[in-house]
Amino acid sequence: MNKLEEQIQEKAIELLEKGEVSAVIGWGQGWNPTKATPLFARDRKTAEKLIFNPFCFNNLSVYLPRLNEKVAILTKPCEARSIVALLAEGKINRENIYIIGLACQGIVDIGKLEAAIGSINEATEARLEADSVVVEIDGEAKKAAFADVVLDNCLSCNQQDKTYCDVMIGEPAQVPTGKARLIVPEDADATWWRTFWAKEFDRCIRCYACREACPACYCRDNCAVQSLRERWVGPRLDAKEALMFHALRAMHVAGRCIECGACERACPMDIPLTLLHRQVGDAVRRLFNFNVGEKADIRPPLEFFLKEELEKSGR
Amino acid sequence: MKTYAYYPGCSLEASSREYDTSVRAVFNKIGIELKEVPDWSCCGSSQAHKIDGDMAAAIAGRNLALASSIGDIIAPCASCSMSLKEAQIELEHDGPIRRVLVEAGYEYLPGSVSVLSAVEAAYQAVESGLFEGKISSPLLGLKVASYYGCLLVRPPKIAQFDDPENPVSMDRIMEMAGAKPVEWSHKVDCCGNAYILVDRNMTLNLVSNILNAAVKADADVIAAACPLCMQNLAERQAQMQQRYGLKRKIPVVYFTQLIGAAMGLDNRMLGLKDDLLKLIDIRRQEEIAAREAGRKAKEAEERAKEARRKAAAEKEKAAKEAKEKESTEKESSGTKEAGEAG
Amino acid sequence: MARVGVFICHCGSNIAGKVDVEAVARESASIPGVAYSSHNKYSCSEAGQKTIIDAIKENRLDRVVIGACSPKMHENTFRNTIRQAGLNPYMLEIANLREHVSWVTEDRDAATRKALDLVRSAVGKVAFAKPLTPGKVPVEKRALIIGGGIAGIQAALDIAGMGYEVVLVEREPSIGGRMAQLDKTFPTLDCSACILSPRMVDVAQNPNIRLLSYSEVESVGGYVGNFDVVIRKKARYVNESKCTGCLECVSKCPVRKIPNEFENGKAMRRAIYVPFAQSVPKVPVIDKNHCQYLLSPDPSTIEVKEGERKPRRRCGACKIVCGQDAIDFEQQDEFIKEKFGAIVLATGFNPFDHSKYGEYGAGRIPDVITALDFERMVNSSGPTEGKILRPSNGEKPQRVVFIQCVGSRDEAKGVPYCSRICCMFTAKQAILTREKLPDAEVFVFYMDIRAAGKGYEEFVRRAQMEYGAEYIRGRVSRVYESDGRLIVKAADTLAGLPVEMEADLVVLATGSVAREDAFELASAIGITTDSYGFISEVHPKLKPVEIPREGVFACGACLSPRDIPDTVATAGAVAAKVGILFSKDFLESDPMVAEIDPFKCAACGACVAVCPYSAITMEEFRGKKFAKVNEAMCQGCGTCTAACRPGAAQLKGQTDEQILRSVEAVLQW
Amino acid sequence: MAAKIISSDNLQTWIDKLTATCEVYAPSQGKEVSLFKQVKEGDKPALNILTDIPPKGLIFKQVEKILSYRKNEDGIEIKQAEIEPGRKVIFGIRPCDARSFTLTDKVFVHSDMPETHYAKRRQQTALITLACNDACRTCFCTSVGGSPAEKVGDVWMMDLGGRYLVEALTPVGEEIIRANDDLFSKSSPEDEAESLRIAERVASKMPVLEIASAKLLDELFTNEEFWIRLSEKCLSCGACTFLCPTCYCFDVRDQGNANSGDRYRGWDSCMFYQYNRAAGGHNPREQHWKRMRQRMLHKFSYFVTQYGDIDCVGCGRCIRSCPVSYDLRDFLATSAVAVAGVDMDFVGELPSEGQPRTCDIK
Amino acid sequence: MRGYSMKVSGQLRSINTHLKREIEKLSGQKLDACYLCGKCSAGCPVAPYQDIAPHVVMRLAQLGHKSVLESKMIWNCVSCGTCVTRCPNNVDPAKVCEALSRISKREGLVNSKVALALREKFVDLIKNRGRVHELTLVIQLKMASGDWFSDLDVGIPMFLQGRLPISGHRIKDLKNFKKLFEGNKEGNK
Repeated sequence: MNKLEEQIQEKAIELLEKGEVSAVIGWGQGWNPTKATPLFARDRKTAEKLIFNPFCFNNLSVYLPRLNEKVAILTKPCEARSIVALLAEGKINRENIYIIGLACQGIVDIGKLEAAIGSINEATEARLEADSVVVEIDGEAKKAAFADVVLDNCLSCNQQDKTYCDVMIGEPAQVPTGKARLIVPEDADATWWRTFWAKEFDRCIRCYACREACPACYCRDNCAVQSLRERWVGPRLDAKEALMFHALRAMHVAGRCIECGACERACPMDIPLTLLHRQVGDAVRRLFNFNVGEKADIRPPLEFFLKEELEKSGR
Repeated sequence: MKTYAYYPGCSLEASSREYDTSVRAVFNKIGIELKEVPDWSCCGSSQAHKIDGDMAAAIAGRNLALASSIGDIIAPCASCSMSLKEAQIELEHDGPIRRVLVEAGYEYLPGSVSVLSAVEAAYQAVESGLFEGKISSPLLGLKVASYYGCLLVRPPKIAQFDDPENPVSMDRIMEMAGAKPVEWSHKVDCCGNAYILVDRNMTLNLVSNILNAAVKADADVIAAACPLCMQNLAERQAQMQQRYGLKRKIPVVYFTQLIGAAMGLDNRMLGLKDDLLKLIDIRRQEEIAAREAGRKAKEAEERAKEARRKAAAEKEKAAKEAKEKESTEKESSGTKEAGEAG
Repeated sequence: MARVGVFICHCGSNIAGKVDVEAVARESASIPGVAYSSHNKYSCSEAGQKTIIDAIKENRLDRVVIGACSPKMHENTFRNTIRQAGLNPYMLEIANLREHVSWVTEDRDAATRKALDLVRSAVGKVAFAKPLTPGKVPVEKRALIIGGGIAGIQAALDIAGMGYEVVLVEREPSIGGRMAQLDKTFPTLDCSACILSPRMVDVAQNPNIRLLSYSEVESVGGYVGNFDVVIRKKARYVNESKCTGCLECVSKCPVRKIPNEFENGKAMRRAIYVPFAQSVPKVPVIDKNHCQYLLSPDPSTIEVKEGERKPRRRCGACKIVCGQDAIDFEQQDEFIKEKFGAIVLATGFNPFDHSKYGEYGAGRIPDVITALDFERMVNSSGPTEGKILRPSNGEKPQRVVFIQCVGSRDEAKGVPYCSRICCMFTAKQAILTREKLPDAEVFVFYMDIRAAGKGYEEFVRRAQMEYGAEYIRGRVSRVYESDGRLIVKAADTLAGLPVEMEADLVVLATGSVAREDAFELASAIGITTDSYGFISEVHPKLKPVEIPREGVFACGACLSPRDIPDTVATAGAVAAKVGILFSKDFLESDPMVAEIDPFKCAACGACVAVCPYSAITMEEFRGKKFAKVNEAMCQGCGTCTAACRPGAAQLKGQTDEQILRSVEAVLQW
Repeated sequence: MAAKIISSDNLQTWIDKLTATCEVYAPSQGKEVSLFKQVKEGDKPALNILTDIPPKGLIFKQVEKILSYRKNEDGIEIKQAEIEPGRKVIFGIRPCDARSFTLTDKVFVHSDMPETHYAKRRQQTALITLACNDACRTCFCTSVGGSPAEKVGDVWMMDLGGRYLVEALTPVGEEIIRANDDLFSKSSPEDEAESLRIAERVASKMPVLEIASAKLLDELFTNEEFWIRLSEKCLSCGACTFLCPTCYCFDVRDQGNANSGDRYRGWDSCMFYQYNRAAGGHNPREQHWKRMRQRMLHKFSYFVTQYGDIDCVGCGRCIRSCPVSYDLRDFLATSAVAVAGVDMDFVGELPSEGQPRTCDIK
Repeated sequence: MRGYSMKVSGQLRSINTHLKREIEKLSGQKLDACYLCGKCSAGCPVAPYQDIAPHVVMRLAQLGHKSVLESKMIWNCVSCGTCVTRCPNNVDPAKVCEALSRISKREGLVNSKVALALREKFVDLIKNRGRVHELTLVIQLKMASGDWFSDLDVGIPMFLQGRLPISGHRIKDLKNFKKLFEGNKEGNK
């Protein structure tokens, strides 16, 4: 157990025992050292199982809208913006949430890691050593430079010192530098993108894991895509229909998506969805000069209308 | 040092050389480098487009293409700047003219240059403070009628500069040079262009209207910014006096010549006539004297005012003291009454 | 399976002339779901309606598509028709074969094909229609009138005359509006004040009218019959109930050099003032931007060192002289919340700002004045006490030139419309000039004379023939000063002569423009404006005073430029409309409103944020939050349905499903 | 037929020969995911992996057209969709996956109302099973009635290192072997013994999970607290069901209009809200914990009651691919304790803790 | 000040839409946008010295009346832009005059030979040298007008001051420059 985890557990136990919250949402150890799993700590015993390491990839704010109790939530700096975005939309009540910000040194991208050292399903131990990730598989320690296997999002992290939280645990770490997982050619035009997405979405099995893992996709059960009446997405399983679903989702989360990449990490088919959302996000930033998750008192830009925007559009 | 492409135009090579030299001298002095557009050709002026609009745009566009490697263009001649501006608007979209240019081996990149008249460029320089500290001998007291003519500000959709009915940029420039711009009625009236050769009577009438208006406004000098205006206004004043009732001759110069004079530049580059240089001196002396007198009068008035103020204050003080005395007496009697009632 | 009946109307030759209606009726029969189809010469006629009713009964039809004219025209007619046949009136869809097809299509075959497509689309849509029932809402029988000009005054008096309560809100310290600024009125040359003042007094004395002057409407919520309005009563700093209107305070105010808005800035007023002599209410207002007392710092907020005296407020002369102790510097803006059943907009117009006319000096030449300046000048209570004088030197002008169409019929200046009143007021002003200055010459430059109105043409002719105003046809190109006089450059286009004329006074007949600042509440009230900013009516001919938000009406020049008779007429019309509304105790609400499926609602609140009528609120039921539409407030605009991501918000009668089916029906063939 | 031996080299030849006569599907490692892909002559299948995606979809298609309809003059014409003809072989299928088909067969084939598309395709397809030489971290087939060397399918094989022990289990299997008899040699008793040893070793690597009886689990139905806590972190997506070899729920949807269109059958997931939504909007499993309960009880209780088997083969894919790393074994362990009436502190504990960790299947 | 002589010959029988459309195409102006208020004529500096006023040019153009092609006004417009600046309907009468003069030349109805010479000589000069040589232009126009003696009081001093140099510049790249004159021959027929 590292020092950070000690502090986390201490804080969680304090909150629980004082009765300030009924649960602390954090991460626990999953079935494999490289797999953290969300953990709802409701007492001292479970709170002692809380962990935090570079494998805690889940965005926990996805649970907040469906809870009706006062909870504490552990959050990485970047994903705190999800909470802000939910607050902005009035989906959650600030009084019901105690936000524990965690200093984060970067989260491992399992895809990058497996590309570097092979399958890690059978890992027996995983740890960070200096600047590299060490995974022990079958008694053999496999190493990969941390910067090479860190999530793309972490490479451009600028949230370290402005985490939206009630309490911050740990010291801000240095932002790793490394290469993006997928480099879009500079001259990528519509045709390139069309071909690219046609190939990627061909894999989609429409399990909707992306949607369910997304904090902005809180419609969940009522998602327009699965509407029984108006069939926005047809029954066939092909890239076209999948694109319709993903494009519809991208439009629906436009201006609300923090581009955390939870959808991409949830995808059992490894479809690079963050790319899609980043593109839509860029458009939102450009058109509305709006950064999602920055302010809790402004509704998402596509949900209201300013007269100046009409004037700007020249109509 | 900021660099502009410089497009002199045909007249500045010949009949209006002093405009050319004064523009170069003035801009050089304020730290703007003018790079002559290599192998420039005529802009087409107001005649070419009457024959064929596309051809006119093409020959003007050639100059834009040649300038695009240097940067924004300064074209001192109003007619040139207008022709180039018009062509530039045409060239911003992909059309037949751009194709003709390409076929002849000239390429214009949309948005690569913008065209400025000398007035526009000088006005921008004034706005950004480039003239600060550069005016060594201000043209104090000199009453200047700024004459814009047609093409500096018209048609407004193409000129995109100043108010087409009451432009003020040249007046501001003249103020900066220490001169006194006069309000007058014919700032933007047409001088007849090159039509002196076509319809003399008409042009002379137009010119006389302008000159008479300037004289009526009691201007010392007319500042112009166009070689054609200059020729029309300056060269036929003797005829005007004879036939069109012009009361007196009035010097007409390029506005850059006046700025140059205010900056103390060598008159060999400015080409101002001795009469005008003398007039400038005379006006300056008069103005300095007038200002001195004004200052003294003001000081005297201030002193008188101060004295009045002091007297009034003393009077008020006395009155107040008297009142306070009265009220304290009243108060004390009031307390007494209250005490008794208690 | 639905049993749809399709009825194609010839509309005489309106539709049948371009569309093969028989073919459309024949082909329609094969559209899935269609159980019956026919065509008829005039479906809206009594006989035509009877055919429809009979066909419905005979063929057991349960929904109907009518291919005819615009639903704007006859949707209600046909709803009643099918109601008579025993169907729910909303099981109807109209395919607009006239405006959308026959009137706009040249080719007969193409028109027929398009007509059939529209019928298919309507069938596709109506197949998913559901019976709808209107709701009932009570009516609050009080009217709010915004704007106290002649329009607002007239509407207030008329509505109050019917026995209903009226609140009249005026942003200025006095009612009266533009009409109060005028000297005489055309074509009768009545004194404007003489006919207006009695009405203003009536307003003040009418027990059914509550006048809130110096007040503005802050927000409007609610819906027809039940508007919730917040009115800001701006601090007047004078207690209205104590003030007797003696105006002693005004005469003692030392701040004297404030341009008087009522005099168009051409005379001065004080910091405490009434706008004009006949002001109603005759209670002065302190202008907090100029009052020395209010501008000087509040001593209680100033910290001073020990031993130093606190500075005192400056002035306060008005408070000292007021015998009634009516001056109250502590007054604050007051917010009044009221409920109303109807709202009347009577916000008037603004004169065109002639600074856009550089060729006429753009306001820099003192002797070039506007028509409103002239009205005040020629008025005996105006700045020159009724004398026509040159502002530059106070001398009588020898020649007065009027220029018409300044800020009218000028697309380049953004006002392509005709302001309608300028021809007439120019003639009036020409007459007044000749009356007051018999020696002066009067010239009027015009483009066309538009004198349609009772006695109007005669009035203009009188100006020319009796009063000797010289009319010259041609737009003035330029006005400039020369040697202390004005030079007017124009052309007499009829004679073909250039005109260069000296003048002493030029009066610009400035047109009317919309008062856009009056509608900061626009979206809340539901106002839509035309491209010039004038309020759009629902229908220029048939609903000239209704605006798209139900229960809100407009009259006077806020709708478009108009003269006093028209303004008064529309005010009367509005009163009648309000009367009709108030004659019922309950209103039927349009059932084609939004509804939110609580099962589908994700409670994101996007609909609440976008609803322009604040008709949606968040509710909670058994721990689940969801959005709910107040059907009476909903105007059926559909904004929420567009914002709703899970598709929970649906417009009844226009559900996503219906729209998709109708689109699909067009696309499948 | 007695067991035979085939060398590794001949195995490849065998696959190549099979491709000549029928469609052969075998595991393949793609860049992003591993799955069963059709093998062309010369392709080397990735026999050492448990694919990310089960072979379920080869027989029970994720989406398939079942009929088309078209309105014409005579009325409505309905055309049943044809099943692609030709024999298929799924080569190198793991015993757990092979076993999943026998479970699904109970529903779709051996029932009063057979599912024709599935049944027909199943009949066309031969399974050549490859027993496991190793167990994954997520494997638990032994706890649900299977075994790493279970003899299931038409042909059974086991890698003995450089050579494979092969045994035909059905007449179809015999035919497959007979067709290429020359590639096989006779096996020795030692080979059989070796295979048993390997099976024993692999089985011992897996956790032994106690699974409560169907009846007891059913009684747990009313223990809402248990289900709520259990499903707290579940996102209610369909990844587990779509990657489960035994999940067979489907939905039928039309695409088209009143005049013509197609009817499709596609996988559905009981984890989806819409799965349970009834006409009129009522939803008996509106909360996701109820759906989780349905999934678990269906697999471990209802199916057992109805068909006698647990509807889970222990492949562990649901664990591997879960976006929140939910471990099905947690449910098995905790439910076992819960039915015993113990309090619920244990939820979230990992039953496999302390079990031997294993590596890639070699 | 003189009046416009308004000498318009002919009679109006119908509207020559062909000519009207050609004017619209060549000038790029919508003729019917003009409502003949006369503001262009009122402001035009040269109109008082011409035969018909600009608004009459506009009216005749609206009618497609051929007489307009014979007018002097269309030749003597100096393109000062006053009309378009003040036009309430954003119409540019100067462009209409320009279009009319081109048609006028084609139809052989030129009223002002000197104005024609001015523009043609001017363009010829550019075409041959790339730049304008003022002295050559003046001499050529003097030849066209036959008015040799006015302005000698202006010209001679200028010449003596060297402001009208005898030789002028020729641009270097004349070969490509000339292509600009040919390139568009088709477009402007």
